Amino acid sequence: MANSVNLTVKLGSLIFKNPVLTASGTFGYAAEYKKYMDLNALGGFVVKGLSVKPKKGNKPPRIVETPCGMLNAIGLQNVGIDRFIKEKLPLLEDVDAHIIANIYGTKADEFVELADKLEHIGRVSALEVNVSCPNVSKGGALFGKNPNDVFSLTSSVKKHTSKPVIVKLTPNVDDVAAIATAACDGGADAVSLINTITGMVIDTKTKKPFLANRTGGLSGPAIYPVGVRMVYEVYEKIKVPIIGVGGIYNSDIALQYLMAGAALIEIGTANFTNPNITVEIIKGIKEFLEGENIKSVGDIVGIAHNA
Amino acid sequence: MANSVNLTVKLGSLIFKNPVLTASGTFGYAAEYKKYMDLNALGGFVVKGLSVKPKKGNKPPRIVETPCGMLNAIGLQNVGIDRFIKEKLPLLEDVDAHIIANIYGTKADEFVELADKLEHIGRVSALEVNVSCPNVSKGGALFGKNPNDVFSLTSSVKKHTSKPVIVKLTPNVDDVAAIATAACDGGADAVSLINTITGMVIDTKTKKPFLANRTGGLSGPAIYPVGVRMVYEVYEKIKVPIIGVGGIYNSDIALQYLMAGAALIEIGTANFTNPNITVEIIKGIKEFLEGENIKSVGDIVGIAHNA
Amino acid sequence: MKLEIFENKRVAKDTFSLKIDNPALFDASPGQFFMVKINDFDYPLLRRPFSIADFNDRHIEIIYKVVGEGTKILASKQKGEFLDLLGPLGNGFGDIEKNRRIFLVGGGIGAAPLIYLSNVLENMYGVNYKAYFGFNTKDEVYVDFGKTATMDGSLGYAGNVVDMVEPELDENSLVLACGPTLMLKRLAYVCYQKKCDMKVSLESRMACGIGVCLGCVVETIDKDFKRVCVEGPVFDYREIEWQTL
Amino acid sequence: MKLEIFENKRVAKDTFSLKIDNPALFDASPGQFFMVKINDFDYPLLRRPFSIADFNDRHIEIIYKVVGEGTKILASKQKGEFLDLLGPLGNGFGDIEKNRRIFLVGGGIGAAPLIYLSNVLENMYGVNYKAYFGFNTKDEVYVDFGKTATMDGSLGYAGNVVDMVEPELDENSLVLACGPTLMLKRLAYVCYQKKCDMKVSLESRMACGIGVCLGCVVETIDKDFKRVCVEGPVFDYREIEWQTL
Ligand SMILES: Cc1cc2nc3c(=O)[nH]c(=O)nc-3n(C[C@H](O)[C@H](O)[C@H](O)COP(=O)(O)OP(=O)(O)OC[C@H]3O[C@@H](n4cnc5c(N)ncnc54)[C@H](O)[C@@H]3O)c2cc1C
Ligand SMILES: Cc1cc2nc3c(=O)[nH]c(=O)nc-3n(C[C@H](O)[C@H](O)[C@H](O)COP(=O)(O)OP(=O)(O)OC[C@H]3O[C@@H](n4cnc5c(N)ncnc54)[C@H](O)[C@@H]3O)c2cc1C
Ligand SMILES: Cc1cc2nc3c(=O)[nH]c(=O)nc-3n(C[C@H](O)[C@H](O)[C@H](O)COP(=O)(O)O)c2cc1C
Ligand SMILES: Cc1cc2nc3c(=O)[nH]c(=O)nc-3n(C[C@H](O)[C@H](O)[C@H](O)COP(=O)(O)O)c2cc1C
Ligand code: FES
Ligand code: FES
Repeated sequence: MANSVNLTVKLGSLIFKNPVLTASGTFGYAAEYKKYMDLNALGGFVVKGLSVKPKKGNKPPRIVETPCGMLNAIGLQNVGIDRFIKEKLPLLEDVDAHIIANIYGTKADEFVELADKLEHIGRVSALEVNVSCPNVSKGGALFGKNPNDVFSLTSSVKKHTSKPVIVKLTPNVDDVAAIATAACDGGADAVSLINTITGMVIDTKTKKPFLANRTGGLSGPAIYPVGVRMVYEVYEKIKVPIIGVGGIYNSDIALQYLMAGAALIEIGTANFTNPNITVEIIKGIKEFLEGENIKSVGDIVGIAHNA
Repeated sequence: MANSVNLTVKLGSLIFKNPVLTASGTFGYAAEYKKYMDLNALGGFVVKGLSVKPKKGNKPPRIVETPCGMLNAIGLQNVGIDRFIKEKLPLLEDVDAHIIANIYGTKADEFVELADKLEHIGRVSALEVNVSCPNVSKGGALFGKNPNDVFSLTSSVKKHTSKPVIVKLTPNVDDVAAIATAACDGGADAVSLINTITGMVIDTKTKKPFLANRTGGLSGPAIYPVGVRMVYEVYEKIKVPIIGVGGIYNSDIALQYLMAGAALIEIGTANFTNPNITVEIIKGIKEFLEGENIKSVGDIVGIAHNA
Repeated sequence: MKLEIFENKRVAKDTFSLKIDNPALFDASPGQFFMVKINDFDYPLLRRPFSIADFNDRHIEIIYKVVGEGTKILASKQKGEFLDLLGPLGNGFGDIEKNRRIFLVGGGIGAAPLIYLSNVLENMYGVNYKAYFGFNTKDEVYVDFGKTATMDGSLGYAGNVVDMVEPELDENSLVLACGPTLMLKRLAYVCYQKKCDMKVSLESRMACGIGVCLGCVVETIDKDFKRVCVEGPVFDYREIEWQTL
Repeated sequence: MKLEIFENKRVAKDTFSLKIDNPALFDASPGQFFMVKINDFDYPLLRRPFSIADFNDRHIEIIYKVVGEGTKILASKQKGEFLDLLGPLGNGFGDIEKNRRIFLVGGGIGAAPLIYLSNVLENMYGVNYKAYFGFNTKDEVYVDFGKTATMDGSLGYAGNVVDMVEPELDENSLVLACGPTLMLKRLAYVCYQKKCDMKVSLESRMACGIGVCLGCVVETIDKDFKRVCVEGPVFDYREIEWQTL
């Protein structure tokens, strides 16, 4: 049976050895996981969101558990693009998996600057543009909620990079397919969804929001039905590959995303509970395909639409 | 300690003996629960969504479990307004708790017709207008996603009823506070939120969406952080009382909603697992207030905003 | 209602018998079911429906198959732990006309409620019946009466239980059946051809079990929906729109 | 890493000692912790951090207090069941300078890691130390060495453990402490005044325990954030921006 199943996925010029990536912010700069699993087993990983300058992030408490989920308000703490390139990337020299840089800013200029800085870094295979951040030039409303913003941001970044550009969408919108379409019109090579759903927990002892930032992003298995639904919706509207993310905790949920239309998937919060989960999910996908006598993982992408 | 805590809540001219209601669609026409609990213990109950004509609902499967939640796509099956008034209401003759009629239609006219039919039914204390339904005159987009639709629907209903009008909001929007504001501008006496979050589960065995309707509404504890966040957001923008609903499974979550700004709360999915949960939550709220030496439940409404 | 577990033991492949102390506060008819809360916290979220496999002064018995997460957790419960049961719910098989040739036909875990039914038929009604049970393999068999069919021929009749019982049925027969939907569909077709009566216990995804969520409906021939938890789980097979199952 | 439970028994009010078979695959230093998966399904979602209360060839011991849902479920686990542990994690108390007057100061469940620390100090380093433990009441006490303070005076010194240890401290003292944040804050103030050293084990909400989520940070005096799970849980008290706690 070995090698009988083809798990490879193409995204533009890139070939991923399997559809499983890790989600930004849940896998550090990847090197941290070397102790716990074989990084080479992965299709790739998306590193923690990078900004032009190092960012300190929000005050604690930053996380709180919820039923089958958690809220986080890390505030995008990161070492900044320069230290990332100088200190973090070299640790991954020997790793045979794609590295995707997740970038964000508060103005379009910052995104462009990040794209420029990464343009000649061969080790970085693609950019994932996190549009779930406040657009300071528009009074702080999220870039990702407005199709025009997403369109223009995507086109700006595209102009400054030759790498595939993935636009990561927020679920906190009326119509995610409209935003995805705007990203594609702007030239996105793929879209990834979903980022976290905004939530709040109140500490009834102190009678205040639990998180210092008040609200946080809901992730974990609780949200997977929302992610699957959005991937399904977007798949009907766009032509470029979709990367599915949100609450993937086991290979059944991973397969649901693929069947809904995701060509690749990202595993986030599940890495916290089980640092080896990605490897187990790859195995589970392979076994499913073998059991069903399906030759290539591509054959099930979007298959739920045939119903 | 008895009677030391004041649990009553006022909504317009109505007085609720405590802030706990049941959510539409999760409590039948209420009489079903007589066997399992004391209906008189409740502040009130919102009955299953009513339409002008009886409605058959969607094909099964209609429900599926998810991590700490469930999806439903009942399709608003109901006996219709006339049979409700003739057959179901009389069963509640002896019950001392407010009955709120949840109404919905596919055109504004239908909502108005329902309001008219209920106008002289004294047993019904208020109307809850479910705007999470497709507006046929606008190509099927939900009423509840468009502030103008919500405004005009609310004002139409208001013109045809003297009862308090509660507008029930969908969470599947960019900016729930904008929709809430539109409802208030239209004359809403209160808003309730949240209705379910749209989701999908795919059956990997059949490779099809599990529900016959494909998508369904996510409810249960999984969604409570989203509901609390939305109540918190809306509380800062409107003056009328908020009814908090979504994932309330115990008195701690109930208290979170109150502290976020809800004057009343509705319990939904939790009734399925524990038919007596509403009574337990009322008890838990009372004990909390006693323990904290708080005289009236009104004193904690919105208290998390003081932080 | 929290009741103490008296015994929870494996009786066949992936199949367990769970005996729970009977508080003797209520009666239960064959075909009725309980909604069982799996853990005393909110996961898994929904209660699971299980038929009554036996019911006497001392114990309520449920026989269940491990098929998913809930039943897997259930299998790990030990004597002395408590389980929260809601019920008995549903209509049950109801009154049985004595002057009929009665056939109990069960498939797989669907044989469970027929065990209690057989006890009641024997002890309360004093009527005769024949029982036919179908399983995939010998390892799965957990009933010790009636005739057995196995798909792989490892025990009894080799093949489908419907084929085994078919020759026995005629216009005077009353079939009382429970099992996988496909088996029941075939059986319904046979009964239709043989013009015999059948009461059939159906399964459906349930959230509440008490008639309020409208989640568990099946389509009936008059193009209406009926709730399996209240109007069922036992239906006259003529009511059901079988193509929709 | 799934390890078998050897014992899980109540040792004081709401307090349990959990002994787990030690596979002898790794070493562990005092002050390090494990991330424990409570159930073998996804609820509760996150692992819970617990310090090592003892560590020997045969067992890993954790002493925990039932404070919420996770610890409540943990208390119901039985000998023979398996628990999934990730660790040992964090820095631990590190090397201890022998020529200091060493004080272990623990509050409530925070005394747990100091038990293992005391064993290592005695057996490996052969150094002397004094231990002071504070509890609310006598019922809560689960340590059998050192001096005890109780807030209600039901055992030992009546009052706060910080007040009990304060007179003993001077410039040559090294305090090794763990306990509730408020107690540690007071202790930090005392150490600051007495110009003595202190290493303190902090608590923080953790998602990953391995440094990747950035959820567990504490603010340091240089206005930076440090991860309790990697740069801690043990910190030099001078590093910490105590007002933010
Ligand atoms: C009236 C009735 C009586 C039943 N009696 C028995 C019995 O005596 N013995 C027995 O082993 N099984 C019985 N079942 C089926 C039993 O309810 C399911 O096998 C069980 O719920 C599966 O739970 P799980 O968590 O292991 O599976 P999962 O697949 O993890 O469950 C996920 C969800 O789907 C539901 N579900 C899954 N399979 C079924 C099914 N076949 N029918 C209904 N809901 C399902 C679960 O209740 C749960 O809500 C009965 C079902 C009904 C409706
Ligand atoms: C490094 C470290 C070592 C610890 N060592 C011990 C020990 O030896 N014995 C012991 O009894 N406790 C210890 N704790 C505290 C212990 O982790 C919490 O009491 C436990 O997580 C509570 O879980 P719960 O599900 O019962 O509580 P819940 O309140 O239901 O938990 C909800 C969430 O909050 C987290 N949480 C709640 N309280 C705390 C807390 N005080 N610290 C960190 N996270 C918390 C939980 O981990 C969980 O994610 C330690 C904490 C840390 C950070
Ligand atoms: C602690 C944490 C930090 C995150 N940081 C980022 C980030 O920096 N950039 C980003 O695009 N998404 C970030 N995310 C979102 C995840 O990448 C992912 O979209 C989301 O968590 C849903 O997936 P999951 O349920 O599998 O975790 C973060 C999520 C978590 C839990
Ligand atoms: C089975 C089911 C049926 C529902 N039917 C209705 C309905 O008819 N009208 C309505 O406004 N909301 C309906 N709802 C939504 C609930 O009233 C509630 O807003 C939602 O379930 C969130 O609350 P919960 O998490 O406590 O269930 C339904 C929910 C469920 C689970
Ligand atoms: S399960 Fe809720 S109506 Fe039948
Ligand atoms: S718990 Fe994740 S970084 Fe410390």
